[in-house]
Amino acid sequence: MSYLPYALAVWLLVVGLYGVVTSRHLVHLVVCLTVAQSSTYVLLLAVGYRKHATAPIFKGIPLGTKATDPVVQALTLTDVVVSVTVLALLLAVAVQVYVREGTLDPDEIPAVRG
Amino acid sequence: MDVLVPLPVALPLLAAAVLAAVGTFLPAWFGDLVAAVVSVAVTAIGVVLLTRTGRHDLVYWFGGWRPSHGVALGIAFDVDGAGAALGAVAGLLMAASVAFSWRYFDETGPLFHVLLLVFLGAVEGFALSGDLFNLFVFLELMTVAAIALTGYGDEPAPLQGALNFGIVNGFGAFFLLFGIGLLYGRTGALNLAQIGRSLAGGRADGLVLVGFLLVTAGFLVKAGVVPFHFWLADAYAVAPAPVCVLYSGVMSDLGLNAVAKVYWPVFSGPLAAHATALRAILVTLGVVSALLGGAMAFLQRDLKRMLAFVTIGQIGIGLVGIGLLTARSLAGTTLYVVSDGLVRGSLLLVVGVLIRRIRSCDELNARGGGLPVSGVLFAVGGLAIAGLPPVGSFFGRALIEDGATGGYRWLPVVLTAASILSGGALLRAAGRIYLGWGSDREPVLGEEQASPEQEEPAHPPRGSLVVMLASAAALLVVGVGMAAWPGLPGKAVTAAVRTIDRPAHAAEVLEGKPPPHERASAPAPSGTSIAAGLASAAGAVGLALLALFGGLEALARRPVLRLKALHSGIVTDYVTWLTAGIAALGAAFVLALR
Amino acid sequence: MIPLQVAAIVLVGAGGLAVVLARDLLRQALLNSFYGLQLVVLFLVFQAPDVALAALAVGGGAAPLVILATLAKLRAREERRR
Amino acid sequence: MSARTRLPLFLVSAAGLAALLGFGVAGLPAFGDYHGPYGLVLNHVVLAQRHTTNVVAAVVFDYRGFDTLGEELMLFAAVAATALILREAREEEARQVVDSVQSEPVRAAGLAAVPVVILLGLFVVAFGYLTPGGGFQGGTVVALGLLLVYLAAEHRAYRRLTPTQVVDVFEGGGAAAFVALALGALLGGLAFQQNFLPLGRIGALTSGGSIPLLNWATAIEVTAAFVLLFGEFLEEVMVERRPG
Repeated sequence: MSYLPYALAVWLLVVGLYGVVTSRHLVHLVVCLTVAQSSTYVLLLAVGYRKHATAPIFKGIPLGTKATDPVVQALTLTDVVVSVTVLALLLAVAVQVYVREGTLDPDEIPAVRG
Repeated sequence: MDVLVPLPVALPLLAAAVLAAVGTFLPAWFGDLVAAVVSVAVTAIGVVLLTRTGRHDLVYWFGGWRPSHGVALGIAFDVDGAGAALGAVAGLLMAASVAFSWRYFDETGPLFHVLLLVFLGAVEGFALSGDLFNLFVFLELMTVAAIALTGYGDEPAPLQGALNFGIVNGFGAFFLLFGIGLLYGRTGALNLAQIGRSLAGGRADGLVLVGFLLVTAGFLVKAGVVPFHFWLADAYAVAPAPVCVLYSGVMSDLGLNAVAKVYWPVFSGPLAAHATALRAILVTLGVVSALLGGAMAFLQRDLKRMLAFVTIGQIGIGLVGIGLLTARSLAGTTLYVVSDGLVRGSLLLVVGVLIRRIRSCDELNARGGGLPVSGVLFAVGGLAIAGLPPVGSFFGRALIEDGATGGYRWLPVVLTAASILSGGALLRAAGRIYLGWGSDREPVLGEEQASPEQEEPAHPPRGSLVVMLASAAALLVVGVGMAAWPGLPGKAVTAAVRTIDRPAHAAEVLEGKPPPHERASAPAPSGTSIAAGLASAAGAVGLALLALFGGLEALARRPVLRLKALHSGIVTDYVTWLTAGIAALGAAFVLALR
Repeated sequence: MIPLQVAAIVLVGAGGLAVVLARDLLRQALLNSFYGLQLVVLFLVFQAPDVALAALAVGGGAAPLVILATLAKLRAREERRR
Repeated sequence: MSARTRLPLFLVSAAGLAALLGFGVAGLPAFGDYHGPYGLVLNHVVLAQRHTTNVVAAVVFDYRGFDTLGEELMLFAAVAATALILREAREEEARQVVDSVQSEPVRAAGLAAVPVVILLGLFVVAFGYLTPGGGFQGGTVVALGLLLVYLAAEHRAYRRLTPTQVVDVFEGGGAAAFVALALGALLGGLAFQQNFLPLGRIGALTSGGSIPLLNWATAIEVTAAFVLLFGEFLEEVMVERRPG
């Protein structure tokens, strides 16, 4: 039971991968990519959690109160920003692909290959 | 702390932000000027840093947060010889690229230079950082800038290359971050030296193995090692030539360098007992990359795509050097990737000249249509890629090959075969394009890629052509001429000896203790490696001539087509290969390293 | 682990699966913003309010907006093609 | 690869990957039992060293401020790139724009919400280093508030409110300010990004040295970045809705 949060992280990564691989539309694919990325938020925050601890904000609580790890929270903040920037960028490229090629099915987009 | 250390990152990023803020109010040449000045400055700083890393690393704590009692509170840059050299190379490639693109695009807004500068800053940060999460940040910054630069077309090719780049590299970064989460949960540290010190006492259990797998896989995606390489060729085929210069010359090399940069301080402790098995796995991976890259390069007609596979092949040879797990072979890889990165950058600029003149970089389309000067540059570059002694990268390859003792005595033969394929591909293209040899029909090479719109050939002004060729020549001269720097191999080995001395390195980073100074020497290249180099060059020429006049039809058609069909350009396939590759590599780790 | 945390974990696991399995794009976009809010709850019970706020602003605001705008664009373009 | 070979290959690999990841996470301390040194030390020293009650903000803007610098530039570059990619393709034709909301009461209610949301965002920014929040979270909220103008009022009003060139200046300027503050310390003989301002009284808005400045620089950049981003995507939709 005490490994459930880590199992969730594994689950989200694999499920996101599954969504990407089976996707037939680039917008769908990019959203699945963000689901896979959310696995890293869960893993980082779960790793830094401590039982019976408060958030690492010492406003109105005495110093030395048991608090969760602030570093993983800072890392996750960065990760959230990464996620939204990559989402916007890939969707912009997808819009362009659609305007030029008229399809967003990964199997049908004209491609350089071979 | 050396005040120069943060500048290679800070200058380009500040310039990018300022240029974005005020660029639209200023004339177009302003962006060129800023980018040129910054990249030259970054190159100069890189060279100065390189000269200062002779006896110790340059450790820099951002915000002045030095570690207290061995616990790092802030982020550190840890500049060693390889990092400083790659940083300088990145600046030089960027300078050449900016000079080259001065009149290259029909129109550029300030945003092109903004993105180039961000890319440069990210590259520098990735080369110099000594903090695992900070590496992730700069890896992502590189990816974000690169997606946009890849889509910045100089020809109306499909944008699918940019998407494949973003999606596959995105997953690479998630795997890396997952690995970071695992390691942080075990050690409570992000500084590479501190993680390593914390892991050193323990054994290689599941967390360490999987952490190593995920972190390495994240970097191997960036480096373009088989089977994580699929996105790379698509991105090159689409990205403008001046941008490919940066990808090929430094981005892939940095991914590779990161593997060594993380393995030695972090994992070499717990994995020390399994060095034999690990060596076998990494060398195998490198050999497969080298051979597949060479073979695929030989089967291309699009020159940018050909150079993409040449890059993959050469990164494979570099991975062999890292995978042998000795200081000498590691030094060999550093020399090899630095020198050949510059040569590949030069070749891509020559391809850019071709694109600018005849709007195509298709080998068969351009038959007999090249400038003689570029032909000379291209042929010299091809021979350098093949590894002709005593040209630049030869010394690197010799260190790798001479380090292959014991059960690895067969390595020179295989690396020679890989070099013959890569060099042969380039020389074949040089013969066909610049001398008009061979025919302009070659069914085995397949259809023309990325068919450009039929446009009139452009006749760029003489002045801009001179600048373009001069920047290509400059890169070639530096890359090829590195061998003339006396004692360079010895310096590289000295630096590598320090890299692999984990406890001393950790004490240097975390406590500021100066490392023991021992000057190592590099043995002169052995007869075997000289013979291998000569055989590679001769073989490449022979293969090129055979292909041009003997006909390619002799090649086994069915396996060739099957190999090419794997590179389908479909991103869902690539993600499947990525998953399969990680699962296979992980299975190998778990079975062999326990 | 407290029951609230277990509940949030299970919900997020189901929410992620739902986003991936939704084949209709509009439906997926809505499920995705719902998933974003589930993550906010998870981060709160993990005692990470800063991250929860960021996830709320991004997962509940910015990301769905960009996705919906993209879908609107694609739909309008498709209609014009016909 | 055909879809029929892709799925089995993926499923086998994904099962292997899941097993590997499971093998990896099994080595972690049980949920809640973590006590690594990094965060533990910071939780104890931040108040004394930084006078900042929100430890996460101190980590983001000071101890690991260099990560944040990279992150700022990432947002900046991604938005600049998105604008580049979208503008490139957009046809340069005159646009007649249709307002999205026609109903007057909805419009009035929406517009009334604008100042509330923007104030909320500014509040989240301002107290970000004392209580949960900060430049990124607050900046996003402010941008969403400005976006309400678009949703409730009309496209033209949004464009008037956020002319692209001005937003560009703020976006680049915010990112530049972040780097420039870091370089400023260097010029003063300190380490890159080292604090050079008085730390102030614990719990006050002026506490934390350079953290408030970095916080506001971030807020400006993030607001501008999201305004630009929303604007570009909405413009894409508007181009299509033009009659004819």
